[in-house]
Amino acid sequence: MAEISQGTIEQAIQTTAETVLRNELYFCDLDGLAGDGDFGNSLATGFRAIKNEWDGIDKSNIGAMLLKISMIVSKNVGGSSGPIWGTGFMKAAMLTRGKRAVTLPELTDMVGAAIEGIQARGGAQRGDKTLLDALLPIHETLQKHCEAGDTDLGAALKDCAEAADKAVDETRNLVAHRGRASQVGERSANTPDPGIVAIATILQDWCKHHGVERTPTAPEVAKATA
Amino acid sequence: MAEISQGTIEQAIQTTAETVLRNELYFCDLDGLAGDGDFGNSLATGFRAIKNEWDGIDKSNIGAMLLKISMIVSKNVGGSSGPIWGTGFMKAAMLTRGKRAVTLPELTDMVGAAIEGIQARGGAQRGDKTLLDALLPIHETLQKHCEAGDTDLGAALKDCAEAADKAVDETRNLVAHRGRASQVGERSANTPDPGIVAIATILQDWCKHHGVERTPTAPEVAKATA
Amino acid sequence: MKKFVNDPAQFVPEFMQGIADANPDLLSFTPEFQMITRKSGPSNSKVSVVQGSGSGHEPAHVMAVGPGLLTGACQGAVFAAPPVDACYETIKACASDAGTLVLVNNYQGDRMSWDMACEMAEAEGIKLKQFIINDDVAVKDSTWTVGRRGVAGNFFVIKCCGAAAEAGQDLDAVYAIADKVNNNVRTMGVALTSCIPPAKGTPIFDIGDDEMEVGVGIHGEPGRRREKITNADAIADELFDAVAQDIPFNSGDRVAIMVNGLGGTPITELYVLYARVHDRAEKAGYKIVRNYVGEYCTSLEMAGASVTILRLDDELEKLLAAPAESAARIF
Amino acid sequence: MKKFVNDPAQFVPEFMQGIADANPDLLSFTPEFQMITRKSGPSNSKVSVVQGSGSGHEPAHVMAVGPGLLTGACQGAVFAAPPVDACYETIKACASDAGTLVLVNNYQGDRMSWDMACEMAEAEGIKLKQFIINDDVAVKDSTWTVGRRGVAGNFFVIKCCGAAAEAGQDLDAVYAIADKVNNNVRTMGVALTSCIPPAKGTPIFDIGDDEMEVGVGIHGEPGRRREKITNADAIADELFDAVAQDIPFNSGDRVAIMVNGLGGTPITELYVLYARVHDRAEKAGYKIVRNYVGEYCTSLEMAGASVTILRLDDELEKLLAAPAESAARIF
Ligand SMILES: Nc1ncnc2c1ncn2[C@@H]1O[C@H](COP(=O)(O)OP(=O)(O)O)[C@@H](O)[C@H]1O
Ligand SMILES: Nc1ncnc2c1ncn2[C@@H]1O[C@H](COP(=O)(O)OP(=O)(O)O)[C@@H](O)[C@H]1O
Ligand SMILES: [Mg+2]
Ligand SMILES: [Mg+2]
Ligand SMILES: [Mg+2]
Ligand SMILES: [Mg+2]
Repeated sequence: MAEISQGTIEQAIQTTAETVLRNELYFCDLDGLAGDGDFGNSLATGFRAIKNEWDGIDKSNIGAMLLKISMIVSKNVGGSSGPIWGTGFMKAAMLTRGKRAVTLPELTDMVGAAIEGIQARGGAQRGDKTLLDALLPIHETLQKHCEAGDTDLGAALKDCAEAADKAVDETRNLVAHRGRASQVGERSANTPDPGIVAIATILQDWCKHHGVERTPTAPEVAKATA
Repeated sequence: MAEISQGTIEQAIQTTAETVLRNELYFCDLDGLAGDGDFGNSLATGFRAIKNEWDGIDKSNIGAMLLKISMIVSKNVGGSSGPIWGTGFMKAAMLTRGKRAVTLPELTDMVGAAIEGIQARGGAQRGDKTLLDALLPIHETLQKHCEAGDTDLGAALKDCAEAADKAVDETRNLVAHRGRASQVGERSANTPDPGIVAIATILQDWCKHHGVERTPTAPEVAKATA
Repeated sequence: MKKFVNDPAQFVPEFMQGIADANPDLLSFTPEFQMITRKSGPSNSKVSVVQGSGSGHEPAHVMAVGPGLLTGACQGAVFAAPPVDACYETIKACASDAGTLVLVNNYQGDRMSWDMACEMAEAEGIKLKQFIINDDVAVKDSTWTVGRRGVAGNFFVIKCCGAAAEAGQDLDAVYAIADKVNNNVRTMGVALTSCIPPAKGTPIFDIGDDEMEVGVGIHGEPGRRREKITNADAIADELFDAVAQDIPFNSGDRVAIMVNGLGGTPITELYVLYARVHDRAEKAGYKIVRNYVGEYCTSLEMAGASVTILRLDDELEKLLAAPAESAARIF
Repeated sequence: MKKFVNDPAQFVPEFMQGIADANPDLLSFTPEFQMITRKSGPSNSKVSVVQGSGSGHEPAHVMAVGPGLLTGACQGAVFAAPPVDACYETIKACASDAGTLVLVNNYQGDRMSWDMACEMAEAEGIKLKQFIINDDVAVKDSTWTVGRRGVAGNFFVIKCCGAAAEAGQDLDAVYAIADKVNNNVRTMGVALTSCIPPAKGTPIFDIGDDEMEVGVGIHGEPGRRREKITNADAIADELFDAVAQDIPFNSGDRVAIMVNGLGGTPITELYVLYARVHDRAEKAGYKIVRNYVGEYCTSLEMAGASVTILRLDDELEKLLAAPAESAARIF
């Protein structure tokens, strides 16, 4: 598979909506451990709106579609998740204006642009215990696949899911340095970051949808995909 | 002893101050059971002031002295106790203007006038579970002694203490109908009224001071005089 | 005890000192009688309006002293009527040739203290009238209290009488206004938690985590019944119905509505209740002319609220709208 | 949960509806964006001042909309920044030819939402400037937050900017005033209890019966330390010292002092604190020109308080004294 079609991306977004809505309460619980318990609601509010408005979304090309999704997020999602996810979709949209399909290197650039946008927006660095700690290794994994000339989306997805899953456990004992969880100081240590768990769960569900066999390693991801 | 001298009354007041100050916390505790827990403080505030101002109080006659005491109470005692005790002293003062001694019938009238004043002030009746339920039997006891032509103050005191002591137990299970304790409704049942306990304790201490032997029957009075 | 206090015995004089410190141009504080009066003093051409009661209900009563409101007020210990002398001195400090209206909330201790103080003052030739406020509909024809309690409706009596006095009306007229307000105002409250008087250090009543006391008094007195907490709309409905049916209020009535916090309930929750009461009042055909959402008569840090409705006529409407000044500053 | 709520998810729109119902002549409510704007709308000859943040801090922020204060504000869910679009729509609804000053309290979510909204609005040609408020001295040079938090000092920024805008000053001038206030205002708070966000239903932090959190944030963020509750004077001293030493304030300074309640503390306790702070300020040689005792920036029903000091010059003094109107009504 040399190209990733718009249809594949549309399916990925619909799968994501299912992941997020299924885990609305669980993601709230995770955010409640060290944050303010609204992450699941916030994200679900956004993806519920995406689902409801799905048929009316402009799907003339990937960029137009992602821009509209970014706008729905901006309209409906409060807290930090609104600007973060909204910015991510917006940056990916800007690289895909007019496109009906993307290559793996182009997808890699979309993730890279989203990361840059999120970093510019919220100032978080690697190790601050935010969803960037999942997105950065995902981006590196994609880059490796591109360098190796690997064009199999399934294989790339599997490695990305692996990387995100690992990030859950690797950051578990860190103290959050950004966002609401940072405001409880030391109390955020020993709790998984809900944003990282969400990214890892979404990727695991993408794998499943693509028929890629894989068993989650972090208990939270296992629970969220069960 | 045909007459009760001003000196005897002065001593009775000083004894009362000791009774009240010694029981400041205990009377608060009793008021706390169904009232607002301020009775001991309120009364002690008044008698502390009486004690402090004692030397300067006009003692040219019983009436002048009691009037001044009534004024000290009015100045210092809040809640219901201020008007009640202030009125009692004031009414007794009005019957003793210019007098240096009183007879037992005159003392009986002083108590009667105080009762009338308190009833007019607060509208309480017998059985409303207020200190009137101690004062009314005391007044009747005094009347009996007068009718019998009995002039022994000690014997009268003993019977009055007996009557007040009995009132504690006889009213214990009533629901208060006046004052703050009435505002907790049924909750005031099964708690002794602190005003009645105070009157009974004061009389028991007067007995002791007069060398009249007697053992209190109500446990609260026993505790307060121990 | 989760409170900002030093010596609990000094709680009342200390907070009154704070009020005085914060309002040096408006108020005078006489610690001896726990009395606060207008800096400008009484005016012999205007009726004075005074009040005083136990502490713990702030901004009632000493924070309601100021032009267009009370001329002076005194406070007793928390939930205890002021000593007779404090009442007497307050009457004296506010005495005016035009006379003084003494507004008393209907509680045993308050009535007795003010009765005595008024007798003393009248004996000295001070011209006054006493008026008893009793707007609480919670406990009807009670056999165990002195009658209906005076609660948040007190604010409207103060405001209207203060404005009438300021406008130069005579003592009989100001008294008549108190009577009109009291006859047309009704209140009922609900408590979700008890409060803790500083000197006591423990709650004045026990209440389950899922319970509320419907019809509670502002000293924690029991009301109509204890029951499971329901939702805000159901609670607002119960308070509204109890108040509305009491006089009763009728379609077409012009009204002022107050949702009063008891001390520990945040303003947002009061607005949730207000939204419902407003709705109910409109559906009932009342014309809402003014509204008051906030704290007017509290019970220390008790979580809870009360709903008050006042029926207005042109006169009361004008009196409510008249300017006034008090210790509370918003900006 | 001892609260007046219906569906917790509807708590914010419901209380905003209550605010709107209670102020029909003053405010307009746009439920879609949880936005409240002045009924009179923006004026093209005057700078607009807007704000918006999580709910639960009322009267901040939507209750600070009105002449002489904010032109408009939007609110997110309890303790959550508003969605980007709500911020954007608020800017649009308040846009003025004279420009708009966007006042943002320094929190991650708020900053990101307003940053995006401002970029979007500027891209459409709306003239604006953004200003970040950060008056909380509790956590110094923190490595784990975006910097100092914006808390009760926010009130003074709103009041001064609102008055300057009303007076017709231009955008740069109003921005300069925000900067001046923020540079001269400092706050620190203390919590005695946690609050319970309605949607969560449980306290946001645990705290012992005899403990307090010194330097707490208005979302319950930890402060300098957890310790045993001391008496009111000792607590007032600690807050006063932390604030006074920060800038530092100096003898001879003219100041405004605020003792702000966090939601569950009765006004009397705030006055006990104020009496001490007033005393300390006078002893330190400050000239207290204005004071504010009450609730200005809360944390739902949290028991606690904060002390704010603002250094004044002639300009700020005049701006604070300027008339204004808000949803809060006393009488
Ligand atoms: N500055 C940031 N950059 C990137 N991600 C962040 C940042 N701050 C928070 N996050 C992510 O957002 C998640 C929390 O989102 P949410 O609960 O909506 O925000 P809030 O903290 O405002 O309640 C965290 O788990 C974290 O992964
Ligand atoms: N109307 C009344 N007449 C006579 N005595 C009363 C009356 N009301 C209360 N008391 C007495 O006063 C006592 C309580 O006094 P205190 O605690 O000072 O009053 P409060 O109820 O105002 O707190 C009661 O125990 C009762 O004996
Ligand atoms: Mg969160
Ligand atoms: Mg008592
Ligand atoms: Mg009392
Ligand atoms: Mg949040």
